[in-house]
Amino acid sequence: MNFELTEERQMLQDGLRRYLRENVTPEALNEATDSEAGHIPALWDGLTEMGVIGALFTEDDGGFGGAGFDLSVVFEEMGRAGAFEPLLETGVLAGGLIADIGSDAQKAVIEEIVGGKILSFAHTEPGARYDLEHVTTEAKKSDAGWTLSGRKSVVGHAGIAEAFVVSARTSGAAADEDGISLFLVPASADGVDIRDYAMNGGGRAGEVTLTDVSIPADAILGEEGQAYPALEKAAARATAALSSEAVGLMETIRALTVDYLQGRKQFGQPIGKFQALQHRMADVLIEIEQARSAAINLAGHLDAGRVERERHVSATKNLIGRAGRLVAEEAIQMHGGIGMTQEYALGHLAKRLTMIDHRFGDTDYHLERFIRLSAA
Amino acid sequence: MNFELTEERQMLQDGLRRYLRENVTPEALNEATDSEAGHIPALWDGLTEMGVIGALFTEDDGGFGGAGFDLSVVFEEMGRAGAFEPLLETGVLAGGLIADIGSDAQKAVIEEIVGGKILSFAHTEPGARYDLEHVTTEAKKSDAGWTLSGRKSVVGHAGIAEAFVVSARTSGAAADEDGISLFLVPASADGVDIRDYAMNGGGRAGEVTLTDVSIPADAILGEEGQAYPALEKAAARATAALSSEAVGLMETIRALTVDYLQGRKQFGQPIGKFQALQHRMADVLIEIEQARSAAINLAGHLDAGRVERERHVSATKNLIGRAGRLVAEEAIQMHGGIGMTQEYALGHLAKRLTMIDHRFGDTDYHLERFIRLSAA
Amino acid sequence: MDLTYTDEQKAFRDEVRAFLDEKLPKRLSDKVAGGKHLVKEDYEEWHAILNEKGWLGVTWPEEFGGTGWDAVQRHIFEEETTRASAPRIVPFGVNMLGPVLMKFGSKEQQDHYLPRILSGDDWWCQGYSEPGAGSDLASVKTSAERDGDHYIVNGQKTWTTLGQYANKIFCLVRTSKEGKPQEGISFLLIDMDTPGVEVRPIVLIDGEAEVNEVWFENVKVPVENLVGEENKGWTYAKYLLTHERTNIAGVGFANAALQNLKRIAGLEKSGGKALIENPFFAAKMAQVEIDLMAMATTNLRTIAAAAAGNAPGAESSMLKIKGTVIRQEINALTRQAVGPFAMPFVSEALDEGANVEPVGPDYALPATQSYFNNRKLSIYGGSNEVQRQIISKAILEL
Amino acid sequence: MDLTYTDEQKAFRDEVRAFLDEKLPKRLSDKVAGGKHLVKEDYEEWHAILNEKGWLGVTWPEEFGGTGWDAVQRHIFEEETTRASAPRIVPFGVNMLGPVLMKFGSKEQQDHYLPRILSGDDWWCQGYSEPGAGSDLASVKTSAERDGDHYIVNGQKTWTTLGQYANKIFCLVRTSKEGKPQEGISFLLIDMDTPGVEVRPIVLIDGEAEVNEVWFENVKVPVENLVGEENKGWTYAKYLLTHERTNIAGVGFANAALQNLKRIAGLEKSGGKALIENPFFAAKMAQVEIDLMAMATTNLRTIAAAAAGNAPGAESSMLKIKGTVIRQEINALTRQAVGPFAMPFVSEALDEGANVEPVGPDYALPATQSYFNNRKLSIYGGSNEVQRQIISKAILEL
Repeated sequence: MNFELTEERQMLQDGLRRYLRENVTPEALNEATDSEAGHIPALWDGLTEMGVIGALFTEDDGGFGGAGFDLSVVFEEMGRAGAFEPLLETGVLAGGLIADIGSDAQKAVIEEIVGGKILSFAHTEPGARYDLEHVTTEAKKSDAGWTLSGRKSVVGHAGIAEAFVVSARTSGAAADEDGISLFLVPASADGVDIRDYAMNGGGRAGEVTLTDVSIPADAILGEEGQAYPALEKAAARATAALSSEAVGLMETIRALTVDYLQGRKQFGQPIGKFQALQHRMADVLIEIEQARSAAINLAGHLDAGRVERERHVSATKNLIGRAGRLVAEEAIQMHGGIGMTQEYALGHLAKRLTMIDHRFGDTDYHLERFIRLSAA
Repeated sequence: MNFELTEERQMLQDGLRRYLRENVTPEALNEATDSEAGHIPALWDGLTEMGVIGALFTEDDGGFGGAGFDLSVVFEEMGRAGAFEPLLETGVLAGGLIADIGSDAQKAVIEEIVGGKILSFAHTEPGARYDLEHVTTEAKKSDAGWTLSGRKSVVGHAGIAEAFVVSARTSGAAADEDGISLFLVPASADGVDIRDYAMNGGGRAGEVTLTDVSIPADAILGEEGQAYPALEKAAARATAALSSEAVGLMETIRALTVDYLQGRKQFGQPIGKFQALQHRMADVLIEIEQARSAAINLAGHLDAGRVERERHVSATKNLIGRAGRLVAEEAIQMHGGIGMTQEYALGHLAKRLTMIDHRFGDTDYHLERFIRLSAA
Repeated sequence: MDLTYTDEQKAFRDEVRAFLDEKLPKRLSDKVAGGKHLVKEDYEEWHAILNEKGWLGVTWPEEFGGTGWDAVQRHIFEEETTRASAPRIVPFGVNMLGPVLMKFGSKEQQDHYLPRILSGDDWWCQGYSEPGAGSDLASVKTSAERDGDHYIVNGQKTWTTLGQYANKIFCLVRTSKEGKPQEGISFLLIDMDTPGVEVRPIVLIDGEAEVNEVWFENVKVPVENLVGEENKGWTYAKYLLTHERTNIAGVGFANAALQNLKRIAGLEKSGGKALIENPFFAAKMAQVEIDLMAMATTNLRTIAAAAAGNAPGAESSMLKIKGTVIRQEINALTRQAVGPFAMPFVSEALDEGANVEPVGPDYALPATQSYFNNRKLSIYGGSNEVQRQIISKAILEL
Repeated sequence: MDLTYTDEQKAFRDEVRAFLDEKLPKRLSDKVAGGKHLVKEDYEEWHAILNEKGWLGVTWPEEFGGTGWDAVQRHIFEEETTRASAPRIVPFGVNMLGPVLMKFGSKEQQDHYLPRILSGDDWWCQGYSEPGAGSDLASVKTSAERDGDHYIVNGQKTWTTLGQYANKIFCLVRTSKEGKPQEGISFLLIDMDTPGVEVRPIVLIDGEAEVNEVWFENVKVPVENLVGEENKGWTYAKYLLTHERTNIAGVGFANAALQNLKRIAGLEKSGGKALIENPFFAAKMAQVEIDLMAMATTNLRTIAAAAAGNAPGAESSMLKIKGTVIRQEINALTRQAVGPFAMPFVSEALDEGANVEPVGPDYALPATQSYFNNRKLSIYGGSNEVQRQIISKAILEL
């Protein structure tokens, strides 16, 4: 039993924290969301240079990390800074899936990813909500290879991705686990249309419409129709990453709120002297510790058997959702009006934290799933 | 729209409050639970003399009240005093059912009830939990009339009841609404066995075993197999009574807690000066107001159509359950150790309030039922 | 005890309904129901319609051109207009300044300003809060120094809702630094066209800019714009705050939001079933509906007491807290209901005629926006913490 | 980062398990698992078994006859004994007084008392709280006046758990009224057989009498029973309170209670289905289980830090609060689970050999009893309010 970071991870954490502290400001984040890029390109380059993307892949795949606790370290720091680079889409989802089930030839792209190439993951569909197996996008075999048609929603950083990992159905009905396949699709392919927009909580995403998109036969990842287990695993890793990002967000929100309670005076004294706020703050702090423990539990079980892993996915995401709501709402409430302004750093962080509950299944979704998995 | 009591009810309330304040003490309640009677006989006589039992019946049935708001007034005061006389069993359940579906001949007993005769309602069975339609006690036709066999659980004041209204199945399966009949059974009938015990929250109850109990043909109340609607209505009225009792209990708990916060000193000042407690007390007060409104809503809808009435039954019981738990737990917490002692008045009141959630369906049972009824 | 309206009240309700059927423009109710952005002209249109009927001065006595309605009638009006998705009445002139002028203003001020509030000639905004003051309203720093027959005003106000539309602002200003903070405050009416007044928008976390900062730099205000006596402004301010508390529970808004939530939960599907059939989600919806049913009765009890002439005490604060908790919970559930489409932020889609298609269902963006925007409910108008303080003071008497 | 035990720790765990398999009497584990009343002889029997193995002084260094275990070993021992439904170790002698004597007691006191704690010759109880003091422990009123080579003790202690079984009591007494309240307190060991000591039971809301009042009337205590220096008792008292905080999270108890809850929810039927399949009930159970999974890790994090030599700060208080909230929630759900049979109160059914049949299922009465009894968890050992104060002081530094 050991809760210390390894030396390598400690160095990564220290370096990343310093780098992000020096290079990310609330203004830069606001501007980035409104920019065409939807992120801070210089920051992405910096992260690439630091090897942060490489930390998300195993040595075998061309990185130097890839374990659950590597994701934790990286995403907690991203959360702490409130940053929204295409790290999850590129490094965990698209890249992670290629690393997991791609052929050796396909895995060649990981070197480019580690070097800064941006990919995204086009999976969720308009009526899917959080059901991972809900895929109606069609992939038909053609002479040239495959023809894809369908629509994908809220695809992170869609506007700047050079390629997408796209899920499509090669057999079965909309909600079947069987019959889902994954394809590597260049963003420049004919028939790929992207409607790009800003996101609550920062960054950009897009609706991706695929109209008879023709791709070669070797663009399929893994075996035809058998992608579901890999999808579930990628979602588990993404949930671990988001949970750690949430913990990072909570830490910064905590620090801002503590500062505010100490510095802000009302009725002649710092508002942190008001016992009602003190006790509520204590409860907030307890839930942040719970969130941290939940994130650790998940990171530590990513390589466990399927049921144990997924039970931790759902337990953690449920707790993160509840803690996240409490932390965001209480921080805004304790700040009062200033906490509601876009100018002040809290707003962005609180929104980003809140939006994490809308990614890969919300509090209730995972509570129900936890019950199902526990009964299994 | 009018939230004032009528002059008659105001007088009843004033008189009853004064009478109970003068005649009920925590010591007397503790002793009563341990006594054979399981209540305070002198108090019962006093209530009878004041006409409190008559207030639970309509003029047509030989009383002078009987409306929802009559129940409210009476049971709120009983709750305020923490008293546990057999008023619900006699006046609302057994008596109420006789008044509702009894023949004129059977209704003659109401005069005796108003005069102090004690009855009880033997309905719930060991595996029934809160399902009103779960009846397995059998009633078979015999030459002499009916033969009853079965077991009834947690029958309030069973040990002192002179007679029971007993539910039994004359046809159908355990969970059918159809096929349930009600019978008037003297406690002295052969084959009626009672195991009497004390109750959490005060008073006594018993397990009633019926072994081939023979009763005459005219002991059936209403039509054979058609008792369910009357059962549901009686449960609705009992829920209204219990909800008002809960409000009364909350009021006294509130008063005790306010007194304690004002009088008890710690760290050199009244603990009511601690803002954390002040704010929690404010939340408790808000929920007590909510509970009062919920009780009013139900009392005002007892004569509405079935779905509207039952929707209010479940809404009110759910809210009372939640508020009751908060009020009881917060009051004990704010009192600290003293709140956990049997000697101090709070303990009994908090337990009694807590136990109301175990009568006629708990918080969750009614939440589920509210959803079902709302969809109807 | 009687939970139903009297025949007279029912008739009044029918009258309000008939009026709304006939006069409330569908264009406006569609915008309100759809969570679209309302602009100045929308509010002005609705004010004019109400004023024509004589129903704009809802809380005003008849002598000043108001309705003269009692508390129950006002409640019915509020219930019906919310149910019909009418725009709200902009409260700053009608419900805040109006009552203060009627009680403390000079005859000249009443004659001049009150009709202009009803006619829409003036759009008032509020200059109460200052940066760093929060709920501590008495810590007014904006100064008004007497200079002949003018005051020279310097300072800054904040959280001025819809200040960008206003031509007038009523302000708390400091005219004396003697005594307690409450003692040197005056209540001043200021023309926003006066040189030295500047309005700057504050963008909130929902991306909207409906509140503003208002800056005063050597602004000359004629002394006849003082309401009541110099240094007595705190009395008038408190009176205004009491009046602001009408409809503090927001039962109508909560009901409308709950209906919207149920509609969305019926449309959204999870695991092949409508969200409304998911027991966890249904449980949360039912719980808040049950709370709302009880609060509506608490609200009616307070209204009935008010109609009978009893001044509400801690009850207002209880209603404020429970009302905001319920509305915020409904907002949170609605945000939850829309799933992944809570994330896209295409604010232009809420502008009338912008011709921008929403991403996902059209109810998604307003759901997220309302959730974030309504975090304000528990902060403004006396934060819920201040309300808890009022309640415990009233009950504990410590 | 590694969430699993080392091979060495696993081997230790297996050793504990083997010991429990062999030595824990089934009679005792059945009583604990069934929520039955444990009496003095039960605790003594279990203490003797542990002592024979050398495992009674769990927190003690080897030089005093203790185990010398580190924090992780202590945690494993606690986890395994709770899982096996062993009786708890009565903490007053072993975990409270023992460490104080080791640190502050004289050589004579150590030599005399420590072996007697392990052997069971002495049963200690605690004389900390006084009526009306609550969490304000420093407001000690019980006086000890020096009279030759004795102190004369007068006053009253309360909430003395299992005082009815004890032959010794350690007390905070006031030996001086000078200075701050903390400054005049001394730590005194008192023989309960001394004339003038009287124990009176306090019946709690669950009907049980496991706590007591202890009265002192001119009780003569030899001066050699003073621990450490006169008027320095507050230092020792605080040291004791820190040690009392071992296993503050109660993860083992919570796990056992959760297993019991799941078993009951599998047996209870509602609407023809097991309660465990009811989505509302399942949701509440799952939520508390998820909270417990996280808290168990928070607990391990704190233990690992302690094993690495870091003194826990606000973490203890956080664990105390979350631990009690979780256990109380499990207790509340268990009470809810048993339905109408939560009401009958047949306390005798919990006595061994009383031959009284329970009303309803045998798990019903213990469910209600535990719910009411465990309301104490958030009150004693420093109320949760006091813990919140400690946390906010540590973090806000105000």
